[in-house]
Amino acid sequence: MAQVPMEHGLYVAGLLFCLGLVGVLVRRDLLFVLMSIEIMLNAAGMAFVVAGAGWQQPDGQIMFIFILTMAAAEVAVGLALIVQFHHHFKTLDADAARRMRG
Amino acid sequence: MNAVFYISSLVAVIATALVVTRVNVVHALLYLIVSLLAVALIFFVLGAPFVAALEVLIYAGAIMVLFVFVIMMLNLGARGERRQKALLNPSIWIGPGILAIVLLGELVYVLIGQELPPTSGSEVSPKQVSLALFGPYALGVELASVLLLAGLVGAYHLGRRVAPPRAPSKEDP
Amino acid sequence: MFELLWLIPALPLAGFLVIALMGGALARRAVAVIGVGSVGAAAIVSVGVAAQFISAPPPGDSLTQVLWAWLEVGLLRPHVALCLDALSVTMILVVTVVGFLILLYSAEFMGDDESYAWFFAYMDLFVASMLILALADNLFFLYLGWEGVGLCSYLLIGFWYKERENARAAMKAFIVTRVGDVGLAVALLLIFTSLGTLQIQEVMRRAAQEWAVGSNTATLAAALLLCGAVGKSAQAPLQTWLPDAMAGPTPVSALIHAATMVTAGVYLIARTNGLFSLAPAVQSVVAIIGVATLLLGGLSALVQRDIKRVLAYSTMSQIGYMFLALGVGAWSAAIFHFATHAFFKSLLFLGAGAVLLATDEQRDMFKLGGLRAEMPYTFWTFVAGAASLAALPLVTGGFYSKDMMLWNAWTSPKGSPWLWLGGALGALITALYAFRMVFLTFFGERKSVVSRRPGPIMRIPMGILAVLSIFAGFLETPGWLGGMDYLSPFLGTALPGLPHAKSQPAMELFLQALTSLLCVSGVLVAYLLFVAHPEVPDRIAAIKAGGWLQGFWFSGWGFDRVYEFIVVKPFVRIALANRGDVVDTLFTGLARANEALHSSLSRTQTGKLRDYALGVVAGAVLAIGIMVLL
Amino acid sequence: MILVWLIALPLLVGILAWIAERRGVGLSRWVALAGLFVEFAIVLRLWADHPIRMLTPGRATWLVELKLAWIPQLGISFHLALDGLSLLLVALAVFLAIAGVLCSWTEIQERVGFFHFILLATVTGIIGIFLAVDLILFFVFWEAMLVPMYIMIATWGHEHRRYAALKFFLFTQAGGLLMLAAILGLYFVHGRATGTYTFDYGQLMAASIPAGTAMWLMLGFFAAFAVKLPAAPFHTWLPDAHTEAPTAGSVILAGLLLKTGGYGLIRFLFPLFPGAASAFAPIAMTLAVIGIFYGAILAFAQTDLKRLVAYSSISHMGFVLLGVFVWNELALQGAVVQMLCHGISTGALFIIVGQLQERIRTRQLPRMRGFWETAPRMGAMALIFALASLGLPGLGNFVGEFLVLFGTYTASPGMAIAAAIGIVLATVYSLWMIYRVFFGPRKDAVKFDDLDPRESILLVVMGAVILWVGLFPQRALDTAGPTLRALERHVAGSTARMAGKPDTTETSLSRWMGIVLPSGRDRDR
Repeated sequence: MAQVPMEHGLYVAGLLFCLGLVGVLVRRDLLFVLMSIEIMLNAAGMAFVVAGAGWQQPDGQIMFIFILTMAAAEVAVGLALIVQFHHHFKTLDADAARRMRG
Repeated sequence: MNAVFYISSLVAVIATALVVTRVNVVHALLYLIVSLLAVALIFFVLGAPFVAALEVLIYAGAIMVLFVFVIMMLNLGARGERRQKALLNPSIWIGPGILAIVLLGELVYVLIGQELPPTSGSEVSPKQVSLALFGPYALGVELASVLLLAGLVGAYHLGRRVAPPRAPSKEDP
Repeated sequence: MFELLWLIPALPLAGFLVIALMGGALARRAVAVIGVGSVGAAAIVSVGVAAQFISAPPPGDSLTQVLWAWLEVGLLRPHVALCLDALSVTMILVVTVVGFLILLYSAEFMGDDESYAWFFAYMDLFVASMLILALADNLFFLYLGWEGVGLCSYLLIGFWYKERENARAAMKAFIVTRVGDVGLAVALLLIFTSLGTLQIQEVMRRAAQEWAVGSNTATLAAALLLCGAVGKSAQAPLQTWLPDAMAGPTPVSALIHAATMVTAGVYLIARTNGLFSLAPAVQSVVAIIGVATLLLGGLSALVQRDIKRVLAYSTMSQIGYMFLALGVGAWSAAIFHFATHAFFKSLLFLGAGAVLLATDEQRDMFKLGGLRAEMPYTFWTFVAGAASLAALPLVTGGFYSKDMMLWNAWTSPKGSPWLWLGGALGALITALYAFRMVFLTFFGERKSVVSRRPGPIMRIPMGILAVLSIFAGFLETPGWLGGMDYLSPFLGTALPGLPHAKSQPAMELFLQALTSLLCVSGVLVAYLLFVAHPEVPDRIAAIKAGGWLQGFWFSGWGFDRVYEFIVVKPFVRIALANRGDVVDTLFTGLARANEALHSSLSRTQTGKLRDYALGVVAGAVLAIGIMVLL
Repeated sequence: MILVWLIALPLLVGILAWIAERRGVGLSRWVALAGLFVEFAIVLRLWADHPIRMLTPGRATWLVELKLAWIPQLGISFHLALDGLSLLLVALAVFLAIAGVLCSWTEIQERVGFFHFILLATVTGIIGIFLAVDLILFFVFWEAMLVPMYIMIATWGHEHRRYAALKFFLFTQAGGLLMLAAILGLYFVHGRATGTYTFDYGQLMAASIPAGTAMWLMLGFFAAFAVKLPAAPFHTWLPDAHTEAPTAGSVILAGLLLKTGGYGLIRFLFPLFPGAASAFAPIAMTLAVIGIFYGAILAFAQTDLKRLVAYSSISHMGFVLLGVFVWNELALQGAVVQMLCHGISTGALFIIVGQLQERIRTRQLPRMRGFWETAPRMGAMALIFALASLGLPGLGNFVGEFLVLFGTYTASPGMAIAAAIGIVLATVYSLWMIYRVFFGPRKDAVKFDDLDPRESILLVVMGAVILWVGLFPQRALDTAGPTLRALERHVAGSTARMAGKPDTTETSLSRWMGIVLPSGRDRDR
């Protein structure tokens, strides 16, 4: 089994989180946004797991499981919304739904 | 084994970066699966085989399949590609990029000052996890089940086709 | 008889109310009867009251009749009360008698006017106000009459309101006199605050006790009263409204702007003589203003073409004489001249009115001429008035009053030969312009058609006034000429006399001869210039300096232009520049700034998901940053 | 209970008039008119009783008083009281309300019933202000009056009514909120010091407040009253509101709303904060004189007749502000008389402008000329009220202005002289108005009827009242006198008490300006 500094694992998790964040902020396509959110959730879970591995505790993995559960529910609802959105607007561009003109 | 960790990390980061920048949604999805598998490998290397398995089964398996279904259902292909490309205009990356870098910087700054133990490499077994899960965390499990139920109901409700499909009226563009 | 005192102002007031409220329903004849009759009744009561006052003077030679308490707040308790003393008796006699004669004249003169009823209403109101002014027992009530006559003057100058110029002249008259009135108002404030009363005799008494001669307060009070008097009596520098006031109907000019209202300033100063005696500096200013105005007015009168403007400038100049007399402390002389002036000046105006009526409002004297044969009655009465104005020696009232003033200017302790010289010079000018007016109007060739001649109702007042102009002078004659003095001792009960200078009959006679000579030579020069050699004036005007002087005098010494330039224009410019109210921009600016803020904030509400997410992330980064770094 | 009836009757009549509209608009007008006459009769009855009640020994200055518990936990009570001062103003309110109903007889044709309801609701609020002596109750009426006024301007106004109504509302609301803050501040300061938490005027009057706090609280009250009055820099809502409001609205605004400001100054500001108000007096007096001049100059420059009259109000109310801050008997009496007469004379001028507008459909001066020939009765009435506004003796405004001047002169001759000069400017704009509208050759195209009997009677009665106050002001002076004297004594007493030494009310500022302030010293000699 690998013996790496805990920081390194956390760095990777942070990097992934930030990539996901950039994706959320940059993409207009709702599918990409949803995927990016998945990346961020996954990165958060990863941080828990890394920490759990570091402290030799099961709680990190348990937290990951909860996050996983939540991600599953969220994806289900989110995808259903995307389907409806596409149905309504004939596009997945999030900006198509804006009504405010700033 | 340390090399496996670092290589997997690199793969995960590159694949994720590619997910965010792809134009074609199917390509992006495939890179996402790669990324998730790489993360699963990291979990395994860090001594968490149970969640590694879950990552593969649920994330890379079930959730990604949902995405694929939706892509198929909506028949998204090359049609949106050109427009998507136009959207990936470099200037819109600046703000989010800066914010992400700042956030990362803050994370690094926090971690640098910490005295953290290295990962031991010994396994936290599925048994330990299960004992904790159904012991002190039982209430969380129940709540998660409720959440899943809510997700189920919600997804079912939202996924129903509204019949007849409303023509977009003039008020809502 | 004294208990009927209140009737004197009340009768014309009643006349005003009846005509104003029922004017539309009354026949012209009824209006005339009420309008003239009410003043006539007031005149009869006045004569009765005066007769009793002379025959059986009330104790202390004055009498107060309180009608009601006007207001009582703290120490301020002015009553609506009438006070009768020798001065006010003289005043009400002149006002009611002259007023009655002029109103009688107007009954015919205004005969064709469509607003006949309004005219009599205003005139009655004027007479009532003037009588209140004359009889008021306290300064507060006097101020009511003071403003009341100003109002009537305004209404009557603007009587023919359809001409913009008339309405403008009315406005100008009211505003300019109001400028002076501020002085009077502040004088009231000052007097009340420092003496605690406004009752005139009480004011005199307390002032004499509390204020030292020449003290600042006394000087200030007198100066402020002078301000009011200057405005009302059209003295320099507030004289500019009077020539324009000739826009009103001629009887109005005769009554208000010659006989009575404009002399209110003289009356006010005489009334408050106690205060002026305490302020010798101000009193000499009065004399100087008098001399300045009499010369200014006289010279301006010399070059006018409009017959009524000549008379207006002449009025100004004659009141200048009265101011001169007041300034040297010759109170009785001033009142004497006030009376004779009221007679001959209103007579001149009535004569001018008859001329204007005959020639269809031809006011330019150079377009009149030769009316002597056409209108002999008017001519003779006019000449009587002009002679009195010019103070032709021995036979005119004007001579005696003017002589008395000039003699006092010479002998009074406050007088000086310079003041006398100004007055004497004025006498020459007066004779010159008076007869210039006579010669231009009634001599020479006839240039206009005479359409109508005055009827009996106009003639009677003119005749009576002509007689009064000539004979009023015999109330008071110099020592060597009978030495009649009816007026001075009478007025002496109300006005302090001059300290008796030692009699200098020779000097007096010499000066009288000198002024008489000046007057007569003035008449002769006028004859030479305007009858014998009418081309000479034109030749003088053709010289550059002569022409300039003519223009300068014609415009009344350019006062109008100066005021236009330093007061009216800047005021109008400031007012117009600020029409939109700059203060408002402060508040609308506040509103604008709010709107700008609001719109810039609302611009952030783009409706784009990414932007909101960006906002959330930025906030989170900031929050974490703060927690991490601090 | 008579006081409750005084307040409730207009409101009830308003509701009745609203209902009566179903039976015809004429009935609605008559109901409102009849109700107001009943109210006026009650007020006159009270006034007739006034001297008798006044003479009863051992009474406070209140003639009638009513105190009911409202929210006793917070020290709020339903406390109404009537004295001579409020009696005069209530009488003015009812009188002008009658004028308001009469002048809208033909002008208002839309939603007539609702109009009368709104009009009477405003009057209800105003009467409430004059009667309330609990600060919270006062504030409630203060705000309650705004809403119907806002609706009136916004519904029946002229071209820019929305803008004007909003501006009016924002200004008065801002002032009102500052006042509420000050009321609460006073409540707590007084409560902490004495242990009794109360909003009752009588008890708060006795409060002794630290000077710094008192100044801030006083400024809160001043903000509300200065906006209402309006004092010079806070006046800009007024021309818009007056110009855009329907005639009755302008009459109520000019005649009554402005008076609530003056009333508040006399009743609340000075008695509650004697020291602070005296210290502030030099500034307030300066503002007053600036207002007198500023309003007059702007009035002269206007081309909209109604705006001209509106700006003249600012000038006239400057005298009220001046009179109140001089705070001696002469000036206070003058301020009260000025409020009464300004209410009537300016109200009448607004009515005349309204009648003109009804006839020729414009308020622009350049489009008017020579109307005297067309409508001499209207011209004569306009002239009378213009003369009243320029302060002609014999008319009521003169009494008010001169009493203020007499009072001011004892305190500060400079201010009095400046204000007296302001009267010349009043002459300028008043005569200018008459000149532009009524004099000159007639415009041939414009022909209209002279005043009809309803309009004539209304204006003649208003003119007669002005004349009556001008010649026999003693009745009014006696009515307000006891109250004003009592207030003056109270202020003088507490200033002396708080100061300890007689002259601390003279701040450095007042010394610098050379103004001698009213303090405990007795002016009488």
